[in-house]
Amino acid sequence: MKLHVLIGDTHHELLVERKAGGLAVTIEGETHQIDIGTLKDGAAYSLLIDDRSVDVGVEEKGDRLELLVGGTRYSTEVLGEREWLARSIQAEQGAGDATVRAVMTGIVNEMRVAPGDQVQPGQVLFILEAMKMENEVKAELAGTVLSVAVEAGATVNQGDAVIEIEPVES
Amino acid sequence: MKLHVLIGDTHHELLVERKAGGLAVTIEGETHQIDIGTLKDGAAYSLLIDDRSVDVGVEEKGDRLELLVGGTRYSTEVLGEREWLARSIQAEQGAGDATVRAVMTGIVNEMRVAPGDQVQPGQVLFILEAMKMENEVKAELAGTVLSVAVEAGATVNQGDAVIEIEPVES
Amino acid sequence: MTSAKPRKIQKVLVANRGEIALRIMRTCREMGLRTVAVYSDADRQALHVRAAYQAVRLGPAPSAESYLHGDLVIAAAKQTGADAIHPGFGFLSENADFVRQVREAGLTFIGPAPEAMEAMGDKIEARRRMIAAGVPVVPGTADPVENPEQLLAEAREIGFPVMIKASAGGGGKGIRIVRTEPELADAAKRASSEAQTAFGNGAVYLEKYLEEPRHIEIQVFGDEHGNVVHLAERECSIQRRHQKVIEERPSPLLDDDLRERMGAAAVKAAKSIDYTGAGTLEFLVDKHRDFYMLEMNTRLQVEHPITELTCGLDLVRWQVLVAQGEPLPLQQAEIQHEGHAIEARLYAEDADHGFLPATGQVDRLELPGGPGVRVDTGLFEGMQVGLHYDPMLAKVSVHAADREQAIERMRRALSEVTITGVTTNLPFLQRVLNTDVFRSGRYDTGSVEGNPEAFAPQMSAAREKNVAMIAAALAHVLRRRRGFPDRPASVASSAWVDAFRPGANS
Amino acid sequence: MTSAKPRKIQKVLVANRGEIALRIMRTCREMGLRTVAVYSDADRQALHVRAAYQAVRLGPAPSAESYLHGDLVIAAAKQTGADAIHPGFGFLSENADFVRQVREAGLTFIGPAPEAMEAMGDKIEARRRMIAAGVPVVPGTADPVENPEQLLAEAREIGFPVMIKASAGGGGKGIRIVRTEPELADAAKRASSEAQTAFGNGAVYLEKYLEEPRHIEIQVFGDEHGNVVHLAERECSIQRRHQKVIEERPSPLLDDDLRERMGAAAVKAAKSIDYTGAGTLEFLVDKHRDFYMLEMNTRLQVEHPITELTCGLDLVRWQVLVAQGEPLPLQQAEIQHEGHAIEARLYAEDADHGFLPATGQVDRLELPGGPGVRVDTGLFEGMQVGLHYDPMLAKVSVHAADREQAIERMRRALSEVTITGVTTNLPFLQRVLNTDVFRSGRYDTGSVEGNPEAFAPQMSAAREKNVAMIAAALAHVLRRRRGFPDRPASVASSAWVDAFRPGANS
Repeated sequence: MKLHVLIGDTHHELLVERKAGGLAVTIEGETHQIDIGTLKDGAAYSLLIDDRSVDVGVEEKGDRLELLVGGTRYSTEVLGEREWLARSIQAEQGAGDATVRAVMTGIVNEMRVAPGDQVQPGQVLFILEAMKMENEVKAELAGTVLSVAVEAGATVNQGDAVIEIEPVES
Repeated sequence: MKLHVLIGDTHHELLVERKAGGLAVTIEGETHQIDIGTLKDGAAYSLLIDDRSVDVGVEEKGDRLELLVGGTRYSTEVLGEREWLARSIQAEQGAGDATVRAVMTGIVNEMRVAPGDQVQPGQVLFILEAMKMENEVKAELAGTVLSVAVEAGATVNQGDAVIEIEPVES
Repeated sequence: MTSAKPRKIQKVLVANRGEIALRIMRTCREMGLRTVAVYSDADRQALHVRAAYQAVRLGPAPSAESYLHGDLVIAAAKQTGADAIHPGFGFLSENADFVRQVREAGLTFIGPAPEAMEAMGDKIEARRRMIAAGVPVVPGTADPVENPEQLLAEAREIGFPVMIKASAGGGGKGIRIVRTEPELADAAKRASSEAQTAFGNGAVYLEKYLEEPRHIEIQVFGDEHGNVVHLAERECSIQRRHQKVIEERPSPLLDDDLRERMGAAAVKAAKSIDYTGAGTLEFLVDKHRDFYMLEMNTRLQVEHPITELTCGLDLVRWQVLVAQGEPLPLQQAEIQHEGHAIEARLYAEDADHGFLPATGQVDRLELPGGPGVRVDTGLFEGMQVGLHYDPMLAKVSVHAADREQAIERMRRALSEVTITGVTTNLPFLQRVLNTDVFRSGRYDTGSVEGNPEAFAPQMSAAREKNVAMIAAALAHVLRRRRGFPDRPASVASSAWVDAFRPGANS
Repeated sequence: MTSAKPRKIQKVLVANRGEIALRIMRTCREMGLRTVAVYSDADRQALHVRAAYQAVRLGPAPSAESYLHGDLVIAAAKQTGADAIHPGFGFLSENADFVRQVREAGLTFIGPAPEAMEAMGDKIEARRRMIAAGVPVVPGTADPVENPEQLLAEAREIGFPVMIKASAGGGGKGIRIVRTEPELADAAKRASSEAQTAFGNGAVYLEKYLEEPRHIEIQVFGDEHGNVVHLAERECSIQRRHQKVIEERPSPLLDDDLRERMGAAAVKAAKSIDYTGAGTLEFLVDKHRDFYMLEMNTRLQVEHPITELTCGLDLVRWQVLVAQGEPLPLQQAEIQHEGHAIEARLYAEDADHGFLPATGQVDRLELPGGPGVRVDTGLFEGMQVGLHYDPMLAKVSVHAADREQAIERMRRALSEVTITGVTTNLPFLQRVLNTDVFRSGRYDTGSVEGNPEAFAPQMSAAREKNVAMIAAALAHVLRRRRGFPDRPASVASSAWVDAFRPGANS
């Protein structure tokens, strides 16, 4: 089967086939023999790629798979052929409004903006606290605050949408 | 609820009750407050008995529970009131024929008896091999071999019945 | 100094959690002492509860309602018949009022006297005392700075860059570096607010920010008989957000002469306050190899294992002996160090995204072993890593014949760690050990933040990226497959082959 | 002795499995060498496969079709471009023919020359050589005993009790103690049959059975430049079924004089055969403190960690250096030992029922950590412990300032082990450490089997029995509860309380 793998935002294509009683993966014209050993389903696998031994840790985060490979953490997403096509079409139609998300799970200590406010890049929008560390969450673009999802004192999970900004056309 | 606990062959009675939002176990008139923490369901628990901290490892072996508590391994069986009654009645009706079981998982290297043989206590019945160690399995009582379940070369699992002996009345 | 009668300790309540509570109980147990754990509702399954002889619940997960609640801790000691309390580090460990309450309750506090703690606990007070004792300190304000005008005036006098620091506390909280005048006011407000939250005291002061400084500390030990010795240095300059990440001993910077002079200064500082028990003098050493005392931590230090590895001593055992009124087991000349030790701190944080703390449940856990590796951790499979406590999950320490072998041993040890379910800084630790700046030994406290590209993930290795792609593709298919109960996951490789039969899940 | 040119090794194939394969790879990796694992179908998920740079399947689970198959091992080395083979212990490690094949294939064998291996591999041949070199040996037959008549005649001459031992092999296999004439013939038959199965050679010989003997061995190291040093002794007298269970260093029996004399004898023995690499001379020391050489193991020894802990050296690193043709890194006078080390071997066996081997899947696993503890193991959660290989699962080693502290540290470390799913000798190990006979240091190789009651489970402690009863009752109810999908297991204590509501599951 053909699979599309996004590492971060970079797109790669893979072909996965059964071959000689095992699995073969082809990347950019090069084919590798693969053997998989399960250490804990959904969490840890031992791979032999050709004869090279690699441990892979897996964390399922929504649609994405976070992979730990040889000291590097990769945020990946895997799509089938049809899913990839649908995604490509969506991308062409342009991005929606800018969403500011909670970068970690924590408590919103202080909310510095309200709907209607004009914000500039680098401006502190709210303060997020976890494990006694305060972190300033800043605007990445200029625009108008459309909505604010939580009040100061609320607990948010990593990835939650907190503020919607309508960008100013530059 | 009332439970009957066999440790080895020794019988004990316990009363388990909900009390003050927790569990209470009464043994021989003494009541203990219990708090259970699960480390891995069916395999490992952390108990606080009154305020004493004890780790318990659990292995389920057929009807028996093997428990690892503070450096000692206990083979236990737990019965409800009705099961205990049924067991008591059975015991009074006397034991059946003597069954010689495989003391470990292994290969029967050599079978030294056949149905009809007379055996004496201490006589070697068969040789069981595992991990390159040979172990002699001996008769515990005098009698006549009724049946032999496996041939030399066969693999047996721990607890499998291998030989049935009809005891000689002493 | 008093010459108290020996008080034999029988049962120790450890007023802490996680790896340090376990660490302390390990020694107590080896000394034949019974141990009492205290725990919050978040920690019922924790290793420190399981390792203890007895365990007492303190309260809900937030520290203020459990581990910081001194009254509950003392009540737990009374209830279980403990005759001593070991505070570990953090929480109540540097709270002089708590020490007084412990003593009033007739219990032994395993740590320094409250007077010594107070003398060093307030950093401004500590500066005054150290200047008086002739120990060099970093130029800065002698008192808390109270208003913006004073702040600006003092900062101008010291000269930018300056540091704003919380008078109470430690652990990198309430610290801000300010390089230009316009940033000053807002930075002071944030530092003060953070200090208020963390320590209940918003007072801040100013200090000269040294360029290319190394953070090197000296371990000291005092007893009630007036003896004070030092156990040499620990190099702690590899930091992120002012938090130590990797420590080593000996420091690549120090020679015997500088070590001797810093050790003597540390002993002088400790003697000036009649210090008893384990303490650490933190110094900054600048590029001219001049050293300035920063502060004294009046407790056991997170990174104490590297000292234990090179000198072969058990510092917690020494703490207990001193608390019993016994003299230090060794004289200065009898303390010898062998080889090189490194500690790496595994944090629940995303090093690739601003070192933000991470939470989650530990799904798969494997820890390193073999020669020269020591692991101190409260981690176990199934553990919930939450928001309430410090994000440090484990300390991996190694000991080897020399620095190069120690670095290779640490790389090997870290390669054996598997942890999924919680994002950790493991990849970051591995990268640090591979950088030229670390391997050369020529680094300072600004190296990590000053060379972001050197410490950033290297995505370029084509082979490793291929591995990630292959793993992603396989994990994706296996994950989909789990949705079908008639196709159970299996450890056999052949089962996976079936998952990729033509048309399956495509 | 030859004075070969240094051969720099780049990639090492480790022809073994389990903890020792992992142990060797750890050092290789720290030395910057790439590693190749070989594995049978039973070991695809094993830690040694995962730790290696490359891995090659040998064949099915039985050793004869995988780890003992020298041709496959050499082919795997060729295929992966390995230039050296480390055999570990067991399997091919003392097979001189294999060593010759390795050398003929142009590869370096990390171990002694085949001639030295042959000189010591056959115990009868080894006896002859040692007598010639002036090293004391145990009285016994010089040749294999071929028929029952000769057996009886020789046994009468030596005097009962006698031991029947296999000419090949080791590890307690093919050994029988015979105290009276009538037992002799059957015991010889069984020993011969066991030797045939284990080593492919049924030859046996007779030896005087010493009373109250201690099994004490000396670690030696030789290089290609004629240097031989010893790394002092290991005390291995705590045995069951002639298998070592707990080892310690220094031996409680030895003083400096006896250690020096035994060390000198060991060096003399090794020099007499131009020995290179790591080797161990096993001695029996009787109650008169006279020592007799038993045999030489021409390989790394299971219990080498306790030597590493007290002398601070990495013996595998030394093996690699010697195999490269380099001289030994240290002279005899430079080798110093510090403190006391103990190793405990965790076996998959039921110590309460005749030490029978056990099998199963590891369900929950927790290993000890903290100061002074070293763990060498191939264990992981989910691992299948099968019938095919040695039942040793893990080695827990400790290092402390003195013997008493080391014993307490080992007790502490073992208390931290959790393993369910496979029966182990953990309770037995814990009992040994508590016995007077072990704690006194006055034990011999017969102590365990001679004092069954001292080493048997103590069921009498009422409190512990109560705990077992309570745990059994709870585990029973929780297990039944698992049958009901609408009542899922939960980690919360409150959920268990519900399980015991009136009428539930009763």
